[in-house]
Amino acid sequence: MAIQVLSSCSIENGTVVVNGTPEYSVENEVFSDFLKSAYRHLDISYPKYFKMDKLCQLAFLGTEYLLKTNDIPFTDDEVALCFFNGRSSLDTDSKHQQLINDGTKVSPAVFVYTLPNIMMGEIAIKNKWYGENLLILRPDFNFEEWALEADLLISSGKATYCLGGWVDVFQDNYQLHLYLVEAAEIKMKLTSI
Amino acid sequence: MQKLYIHQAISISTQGFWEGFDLPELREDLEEFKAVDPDYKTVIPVMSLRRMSKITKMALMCSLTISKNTELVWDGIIVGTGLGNLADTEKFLTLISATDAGLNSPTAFTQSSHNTLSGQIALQLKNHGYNMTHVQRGFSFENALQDAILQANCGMKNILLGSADEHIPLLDTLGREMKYEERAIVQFGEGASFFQLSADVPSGIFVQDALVKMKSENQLQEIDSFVTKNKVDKKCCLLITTPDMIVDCGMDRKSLGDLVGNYMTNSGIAIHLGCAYLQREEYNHVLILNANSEAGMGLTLFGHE
Amino acid sequence: MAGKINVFLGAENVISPLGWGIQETFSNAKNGRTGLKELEQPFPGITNLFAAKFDDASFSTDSPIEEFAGESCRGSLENLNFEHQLDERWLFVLSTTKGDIIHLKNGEMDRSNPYYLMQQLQKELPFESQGKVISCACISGLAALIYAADKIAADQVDHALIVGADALSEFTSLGFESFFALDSEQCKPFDKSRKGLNLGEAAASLVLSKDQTLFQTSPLRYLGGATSNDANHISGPSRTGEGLYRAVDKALKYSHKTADQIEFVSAHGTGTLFNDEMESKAFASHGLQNTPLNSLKGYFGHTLGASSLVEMAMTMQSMRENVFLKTMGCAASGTETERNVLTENLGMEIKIVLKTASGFGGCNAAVLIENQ
Amino acid sequence: MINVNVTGRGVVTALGISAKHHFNQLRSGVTGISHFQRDEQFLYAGKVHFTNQQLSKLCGVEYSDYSSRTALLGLLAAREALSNTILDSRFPAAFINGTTVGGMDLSEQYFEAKSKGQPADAALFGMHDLGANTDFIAKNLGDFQYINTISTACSSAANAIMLGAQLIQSGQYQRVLVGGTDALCKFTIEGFKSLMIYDSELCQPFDANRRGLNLGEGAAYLLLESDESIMESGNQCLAKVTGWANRNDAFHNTGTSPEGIGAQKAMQAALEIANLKPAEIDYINAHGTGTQNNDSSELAAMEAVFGTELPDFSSTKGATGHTLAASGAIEAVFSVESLLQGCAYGNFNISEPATASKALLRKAVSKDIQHVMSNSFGFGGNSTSLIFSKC
Repeated sequence: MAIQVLSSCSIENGTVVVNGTPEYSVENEVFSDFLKSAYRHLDISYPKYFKMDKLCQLAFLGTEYLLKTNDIPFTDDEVALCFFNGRSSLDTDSKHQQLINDGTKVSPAVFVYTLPNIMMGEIAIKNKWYGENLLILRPDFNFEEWALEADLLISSGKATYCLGGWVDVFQDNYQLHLYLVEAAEIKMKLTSI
Repeated sequence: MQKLYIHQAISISTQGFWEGFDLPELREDLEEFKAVDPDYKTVIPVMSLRRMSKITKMALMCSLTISKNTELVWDGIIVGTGLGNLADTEKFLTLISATDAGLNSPTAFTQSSHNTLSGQIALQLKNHGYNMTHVQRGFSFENALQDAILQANCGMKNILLGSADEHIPLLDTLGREMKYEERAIVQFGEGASFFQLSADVPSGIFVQDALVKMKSENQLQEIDSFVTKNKVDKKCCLLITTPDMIVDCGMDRKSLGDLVGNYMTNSGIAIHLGCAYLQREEYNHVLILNANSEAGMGLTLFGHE
Repeated sequence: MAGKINVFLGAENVISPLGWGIQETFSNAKNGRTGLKELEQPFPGITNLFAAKFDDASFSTDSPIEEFAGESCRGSLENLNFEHQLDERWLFVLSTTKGDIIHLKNGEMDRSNPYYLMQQLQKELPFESQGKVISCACISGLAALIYAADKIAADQVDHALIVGADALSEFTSLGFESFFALDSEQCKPFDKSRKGLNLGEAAASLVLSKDQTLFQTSPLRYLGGATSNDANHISGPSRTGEGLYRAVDKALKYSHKTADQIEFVSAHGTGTLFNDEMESKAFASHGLQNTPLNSLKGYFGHTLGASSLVEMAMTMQSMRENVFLKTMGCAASGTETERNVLTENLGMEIKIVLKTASGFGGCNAAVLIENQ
Repeated sequence: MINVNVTGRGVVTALGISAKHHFNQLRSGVTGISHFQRDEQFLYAGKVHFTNQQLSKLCGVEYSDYSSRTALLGLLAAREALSNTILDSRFPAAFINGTTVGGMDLSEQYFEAKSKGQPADAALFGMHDLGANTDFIAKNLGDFQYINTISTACSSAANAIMLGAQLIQSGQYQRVLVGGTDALCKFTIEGFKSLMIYDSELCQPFDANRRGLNLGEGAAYLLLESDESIMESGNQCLAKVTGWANRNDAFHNTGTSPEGIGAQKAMQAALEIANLKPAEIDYINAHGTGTQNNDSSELAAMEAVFGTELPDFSSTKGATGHTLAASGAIEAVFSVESLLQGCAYGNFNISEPATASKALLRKAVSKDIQHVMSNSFGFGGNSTSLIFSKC
């Protein structure tokens, strides 16, 4: 079996590209400001967004931009989330560690984001998706290898669609490549072959 | 079935340029099966001639000569070709496989298209009608003829139908690499045949029945029922376009391979030959048998009034 | 999902403060010992912590996790028949939530990345295929197990070594403390008076293979497994247990089993009020309220990314020895739905076991295994 | 009068596989054209993102170095078109395939090896002849009594559909599989580059500043059935083929006449056969390759046929690339989906429209659609127009 891409979204260097077409772009905006302006451009209201850490915000943005182009009526458990990520939650880990090093009281609101899989939780909550979750850490992104994992989730019958790809955040560096894929299988009842 | 009358026939083959229904003297001891070039300049402008490959020249020579003899505007131009413009294809393939070729000349590319023949004919004749090219291997011409019958049934009156295939030395090389017998390689042929068909004006010779079947359990039985259905008697000449095909049916028979060589659309020239036999009234029918692939076969029956 | 290819699992191993190796750990647990204790001044800034921690003297480097996780892997591999080629048909998976996070204190970013830990562990392994790190909070271990089993079933690999490891750190201790999720005494999973969890550190490993003969001791069979999300809250479990219910539901489906065929449940059971309640509800929804169940957090504390593999390894050992461990710390079942929580060790011959885990981010996992 | 019913359809392009998938992609404005590397040069093309090995697997055939990509793409799409239909029936089936490159990808390997002085494998020519590709597809689908290949450049598949419709209407066959397939290959890429009409950027059909086309690859097939055949197969009628015509521009071998005479004649004749007035056409899926020449003469031809009140129209080549022989069938599948889902597609990448007409759709529009016209024009002046109507 193989998979086929339904939609894609890339976010890097202040530009959101959806299905190959630039959707939103700003120059010289620091990452935290970009996360705000790109959210505003989406024109949705989701106050929880502002509680998230940068990794979750980026993953959330990418998912929202990607889903905007597709109005597939997903059932609540047919979308598997499968993410590759490079530097785990180290960006928020450092914040938590800094509080410890400074002897300041640590914050549960920070600590909860010291797990990289939280971004899948945020996406699942927003979309009411109860499907499979998988997060793999690796130093870089390779679409073919990701497609292999997505293919496995779909071909093993665990999901009809797989959403995911690469989300990586560390300090002011960020990169996102998300894909929504489905099976490229054709269901047949041919008996003459 | 709508009767289709044959008014004109022109062929180019290893036997030379052949126009009309008079049976020429046929040599059966040929050692070479390359089509003999006629004087193309009589109908093709010299400027265009220079860049044309042999298959285009042959097809244009036949079709333009036929068109010159008539005032008719074709309702349809239908061509069958097995391998199309091999020379141009080879030329462009060679060009692009050379390392760092850069920008290539487009001539070979644009002429390599299989429908160059039908397109060039329409272009030369300024014909805006139906224009079709069939390329089903050894049945390309049979399928083109089937299309002509279908279009006649749908109301077309005058149809230009033809076939063409060309030989390039690469075919011999490939034949040797594929361990073909030397005699078979020598017999790789080429040629073109074009016909003026009319659905409403009788000419004496007509297509009585045509059948192409890709799936046939028993070919001999198929031939038998076709012949019976069409009330074909012993006064029928069987023209076989396939090498090594043996049919024992008590009819006179001839193998086209020995006359014009083997090429995918040599059933075109078989029709021309059939017309000549019918013109001489030696036979009541001519049946062309093409069993070019293992399972499939084509049967075309001609009669005369 | 196990298709035509059967997936077997065995060569389980645990390295924990309760014992060095699965035999010692299991025997200590069977004898009612726990690895949990009151630690005085375990980290600067923390005066006391009830947790399971290795003796600092056990390690010779500044990366204890590398040592105890590596030791666990070596132990697992020792239980294999080595005439089998170790080649690119092997998959190595590390499941961890925080890896070697202690180095973050000194700003050593690279070493703090779980991927680094995997690379370090891989150096000691006799096969070279690129290892994977799965980090899905507290379900990491089961997520890795399911991932590896699916890869074998899909014929992408033949064998997999999976190891789960997390260290007790100032980082996580202070974090959980800030949530008021810690019990300052022995945790009491599924008990009426439960107050919270204890943290711990450990490593556990096991081997999955399509080939039974790889194992020196007869392996168990992996039936099926699944993950799912609560889609409810990132740090609190769903009140209804919806996500866990669905994970179990899917695991049953992929295993071609029904809930009534489950004879024993190895639960997550952290000892927090909400988690245990949520689990009970989810199990009850499957009609499992009378199925024997335990939580092993009372022996090891919550070892995060390692926990579900530690518990899986221990449960496998139980299935081999026909002894199922009591829920250390639980005196009387106290969740809303009446449950058959083991409060004494029980000798039973069990064929099919359900193992579950739930974690932050709303994730849940369920796996079914079978004693052949 | 025998109805020509469309009862099955299958498609594969750079956008992916299956008619449903393509409809979602087109309505969402997704393009399959990507920037990819080929022999150290980059180009925009609509490449199907499956290797030949993957295609073989998807088709359920054993992978072979001697199976052409064209044939594999074709088999995959044909499988989908026949997914609900069993071929062995009392109605003998016919198969008409359109292709221009056939096994050119394999022939190229032979020439490449030769040009490097390496031993070249003659067996690579096994699928050079176009009919061999058709036979490969047919053989893997089941039994066909009639098998034919049409090669009239970019209108090949449209002509295959036309011929199939005529076979049904004339009563000769009750069940005909029609369509076309073409794979990307160096031959056509270099060919269009040599003509200097290969856009090095994303192509912009019907844009004032269009620069040329991007090639694509793919395949699509329709299953056509008579009413009688439907009674037996139990298939649902998805659409009807009601109009068809092929005419010749007779202007230039590769270029089209400024007024698009061949196109005009084809559209007019198709309307006549469908017995429709121009105003009854709700949407035109134009040929719209993105070359200066094609788009301006196609616009002129449409205006000549439809007057100033053009029906909504767009080119979907910005999503798939120009898939040559397959394009007519791919766009026929899109036309059928358009009827089924009540949606006219948006044209891709327009910054400055080449026409003032509002009829050029820049975004997908939902509306009731009764009749769709699909145009395909090719080298050699070959011009074909098809009309699909609601059942």
